[in-house]
Amino acid sequence: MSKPATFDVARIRQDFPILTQTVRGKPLVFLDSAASAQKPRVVIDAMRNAMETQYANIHRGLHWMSERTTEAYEAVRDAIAVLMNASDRHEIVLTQSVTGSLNLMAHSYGRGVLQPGQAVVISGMEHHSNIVPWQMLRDERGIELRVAPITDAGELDLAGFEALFADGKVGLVSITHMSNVLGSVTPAERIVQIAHAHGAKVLFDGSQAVVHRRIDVQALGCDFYAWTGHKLYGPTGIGVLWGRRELLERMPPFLGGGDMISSVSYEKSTWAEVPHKFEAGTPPILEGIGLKAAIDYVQSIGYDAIAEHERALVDRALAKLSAIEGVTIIGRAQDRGGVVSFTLDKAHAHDVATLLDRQGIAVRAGHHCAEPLMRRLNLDSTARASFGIYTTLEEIDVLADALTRVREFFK
Amino acid sequence: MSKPATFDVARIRQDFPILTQTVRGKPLVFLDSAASAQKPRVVIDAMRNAMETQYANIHRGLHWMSERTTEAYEAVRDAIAVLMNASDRHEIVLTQSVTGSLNLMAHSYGRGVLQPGQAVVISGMEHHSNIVPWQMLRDERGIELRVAPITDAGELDLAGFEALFADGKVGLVSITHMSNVLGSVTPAERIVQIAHAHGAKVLFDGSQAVVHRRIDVQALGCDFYAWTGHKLYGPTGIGVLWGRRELLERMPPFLGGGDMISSVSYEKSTWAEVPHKFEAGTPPILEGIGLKAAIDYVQSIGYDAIAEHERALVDRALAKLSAIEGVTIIGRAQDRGGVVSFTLDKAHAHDVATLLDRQGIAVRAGHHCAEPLMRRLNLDSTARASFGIYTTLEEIDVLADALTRVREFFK
Amino acid sequence: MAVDTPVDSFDDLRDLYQEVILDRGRKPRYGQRLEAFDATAKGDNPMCGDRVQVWVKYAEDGRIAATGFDARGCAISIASADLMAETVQGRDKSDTRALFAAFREMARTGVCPHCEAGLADPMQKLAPLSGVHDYPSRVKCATLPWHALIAALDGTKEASSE
Amino acid sequence: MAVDTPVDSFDDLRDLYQEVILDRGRKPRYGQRLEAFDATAKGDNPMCGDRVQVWVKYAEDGRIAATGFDARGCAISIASADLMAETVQGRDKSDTRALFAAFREMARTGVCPHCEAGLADPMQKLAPLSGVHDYPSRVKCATLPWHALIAALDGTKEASSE
Ligand SMILES: Cc1ncc(COP(=O)(O)O)c(C=O)c1O
Ligand SMILES: Cc1ncc(COP(=O)(O)O)c(C=O)c1O
Repeated sequence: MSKPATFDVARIRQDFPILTQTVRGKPLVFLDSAASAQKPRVVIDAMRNAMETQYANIHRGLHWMSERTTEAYEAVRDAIAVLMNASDRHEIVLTQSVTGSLNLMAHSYGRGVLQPGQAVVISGMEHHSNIVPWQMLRDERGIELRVAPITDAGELDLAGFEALFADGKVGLVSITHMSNVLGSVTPAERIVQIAHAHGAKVLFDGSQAVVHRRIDVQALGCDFYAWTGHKLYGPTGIGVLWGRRELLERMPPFLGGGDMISSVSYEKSTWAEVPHKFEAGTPPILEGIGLKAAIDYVQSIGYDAIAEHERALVDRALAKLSAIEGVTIIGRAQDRGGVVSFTLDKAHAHDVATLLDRQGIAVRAGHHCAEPLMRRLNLDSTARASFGIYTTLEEIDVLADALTRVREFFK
Repeated sequence: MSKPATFDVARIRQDFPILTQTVRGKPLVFLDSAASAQKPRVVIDAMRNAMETQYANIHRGLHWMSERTTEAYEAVRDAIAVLMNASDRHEIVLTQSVTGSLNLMAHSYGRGVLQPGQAVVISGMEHHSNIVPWQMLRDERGIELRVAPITDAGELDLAGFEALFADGKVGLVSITHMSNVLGSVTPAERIVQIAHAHGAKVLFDGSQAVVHRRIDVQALGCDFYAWTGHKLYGPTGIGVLWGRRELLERMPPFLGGGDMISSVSYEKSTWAEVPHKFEAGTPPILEGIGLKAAIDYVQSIGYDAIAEHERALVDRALAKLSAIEGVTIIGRAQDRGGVVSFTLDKAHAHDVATLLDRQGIAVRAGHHCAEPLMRRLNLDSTARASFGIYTTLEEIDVLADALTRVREFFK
Repeated sequence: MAVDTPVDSFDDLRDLYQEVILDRGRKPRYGQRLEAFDATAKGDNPMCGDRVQVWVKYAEDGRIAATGFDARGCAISIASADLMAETVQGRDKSDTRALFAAFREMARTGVCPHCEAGLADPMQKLAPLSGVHDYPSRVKCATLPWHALIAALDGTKEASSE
Repeated sequence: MAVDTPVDSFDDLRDLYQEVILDRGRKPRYGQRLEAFDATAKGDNPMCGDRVQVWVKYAEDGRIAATGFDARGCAISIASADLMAETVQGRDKSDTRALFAAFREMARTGVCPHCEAGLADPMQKLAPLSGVHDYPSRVKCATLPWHALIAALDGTKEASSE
């Protein structure tokens, strides 16, 4: 598979200082990017630079440091709007993480807009962060939780999904755009069509998807889209929620505090305009500055190049791993991103992860915060290799060789 | 006032790279630390170092990078427990900010433990972050909100405070330990005695207090204590809630997601042990590592030295500013920390702030997220100078001179 | 303690606070309610607590005959309200809107390259406020009275700073 | 692809997974429910999904006569359960607790300087598990069966990894 001239993984690797580290005496082979990605130098430098030359609390400061820091922080909202093709920067709400974004939705939209008796639809391959908030809503407010079935290949069962809307009760679909376990990308446009045809709004958990492909919320036609900064090469402590302005305006605030008010008296407080209504307290200032740098970095490489590189990695991984005796690939979706789960017949996933670690290779093992999906697949755990823009084809080969050794070791 | 041999402000200033900056051609005089403090090099380096040499998502990873990052992150919990003299590291809950901590309390304790008909007591000098969450609780759950009066000097009116407990309805006191506007330190031990005598629990908003003096939660005898990382020389994006273990265990979780569960099925999920029950999603990993470095730095200087230095700064500021014609100091509490609010007769606080900024001096002007307090004081706004460990007596003099010029300018 | 220079010891402070701003901020000429008026609106900047009310009286041809205001706020907002009241006198609604657009651009950027030639005169009067562009959070102080005025012209009751 | 060395091509993997662990992990000797038992308890590590149940039969003098277990988990946890069943045989409750304390220290630190001399023998048997100290998240895999055993001795029904 040929790569676009602009994509040079060796050059990209030079942008990530951590990749020169060794682990247990071996060169680090970091195949755990779906849990959290490594940070390029531009992100590290942007945060350092802010702390060294231009820092103060923002929004209400009248002095130079505060004005400049406000500008630097607010620039991330513009960068995110462009990244997702949102039409209005006021539609970008900044949170602590995607878990924060999803909880905001479950509280503000779930308790403030949905009515008892209505239903929320999730899928059979959600991360706990897109299950538990809705369960809590269900148990507290009598809003039904419905789970769309998935196929054995790990794809959304569209007929089963559509059937959930028959009684007209569904008010909201909150569904992953890409599974963090199986790599499956869900058919977002079809999901939106079906949900809208039945009068339901759609929220995507795009935590994985936004790392692997260009997200265009206007083309998708969805109503809300959430993701988390640290998986897109940005810092921890910052998450994103995009929502249509008229919907955000209808939603009550969630967290109360500084910055989200228009005026406060003991009798009654009034709220700031969106998005500030949802942003209580000192925001993640340094994190916003870091995420801005990460987005600029991703944009400078371009999603076309990223997607093509990842396709090559996934193809190689599927081919190489399938060829190893005793390895079973978990998840065989047609449309998929850079995440490959597998099991080994003779060894538990935890033993596999530890023995790979012994060879410098970082993979994740366990239920990947998706216990219900594990149960659906009749598994306790899988091992998972996941890729970033800095992952090389050679690293896939190193994984395959190491896995072959592990299998021999356990034979 | 003599300084302890260990406290050398010139040396301390070398630890803060930003302090060599100029603003509008003048050396930066940063007197806005109460809004957010500047960061010492050790904090900057700890975060940079993590991103460059040792980073991965934590808690569930079995590989080397994850294990080491988990250790580095969890170390902040121990450092906080020591800092506050908590007896158990499991009593330290990490949040996104103190606003996050207070909202957690309003949701989890307010909606999960308090009962409709009970009352929450705040004071007349709270930050919006300690007003709005309780207002939202009141309006949603029928829990009364009572406001303890303050005196004209800006101290808690203890008799008025105690009177609020007469009917036995108060379940929780949520009160500032130090006002971010007036600098007043509240009589924490007395507050706890009175509240406990009436069967109420006590939560302190220690966002300002923890910057200026040693907090010993066991000596205070309180039940909960909250603060925010970025004011204690740490990064944005991290907050702290300490609570007695048996109380935390009684509280339902607030945010749902990864890491806060024990097991998840669609029917029912069970929660992790405290503190993880309250920590949903990928935590502020880099921020925890940065805050750990900030705490170590503060501890290396020591609260005795910090408090003594600040007393000198406050004394000088009160003396110098009071001597300027037209300046009124707002807040005359006996027990106070490094925050001084003032007004100028001939100029609006915003004009004062801008004209000080023009001379390189950063102060804050406005309502300081404390509108009800402003109303109590019959003011629209004040200008506020606030001090950090790097503030010098000379900077106070620069402020006084500049303010004299501003007053002449407006005469 | 004041620096002793022959010309103006406050030169460094005057790039934003020119004499006219200090003067108008202290003693505005139009800072009162109109006895008789055709339209009024309030403006509110919740971020900083500035508040203003503007009253407008039209001439028979629909042009602005008189403007008065009552403001609580900083020198910039009061001076801006006062200069506004002066410069909009005799203008019709669309003229006034064009002038606001030009003023807003100047407040934000310090210059107004797209200003219509016909606005040269009033813009000259408003120019002392151009220094706010260097203090982004103060731009709203300068534009708030204009928002209230436009709201009054539009028949809206309240305006908020953008 | 495997490295070709004369001695053991898996030397690098064997610092944690010694032969005895692989062997016990694959074919545990005590990996079954006891037909007749006096106490039983379950252990659960929610973080990684490991689960174990332990059954205990006492001799007339109160010492442990037999231990059996049923485990779902990794090689480390199964091997640890199996070695535990072997080493606690013939010990009374307080002996068993002391052995667990010593084992836990070894699992966490790799050594056990405070081990009682009397425990030298069983600790020798458990020593192959000392390598887990270098893999902090795997320590719980090794200690989980012990937690379940202690819970059974205490008459508690369930134990959770610390
Ligand atoms: C007393 C007090 N409480 C709460 C806060 C809110 O802190 P944060 O914005 O970090 O949540 C502040 C600072 O802004 C404060 O000074
Ligand atoms: C699909 C998906 N949703 C949600 C999350 C939760 O993200 P965070 O922990 O940053 O809130 C993750 C990652 O852990 C994920 O992969």
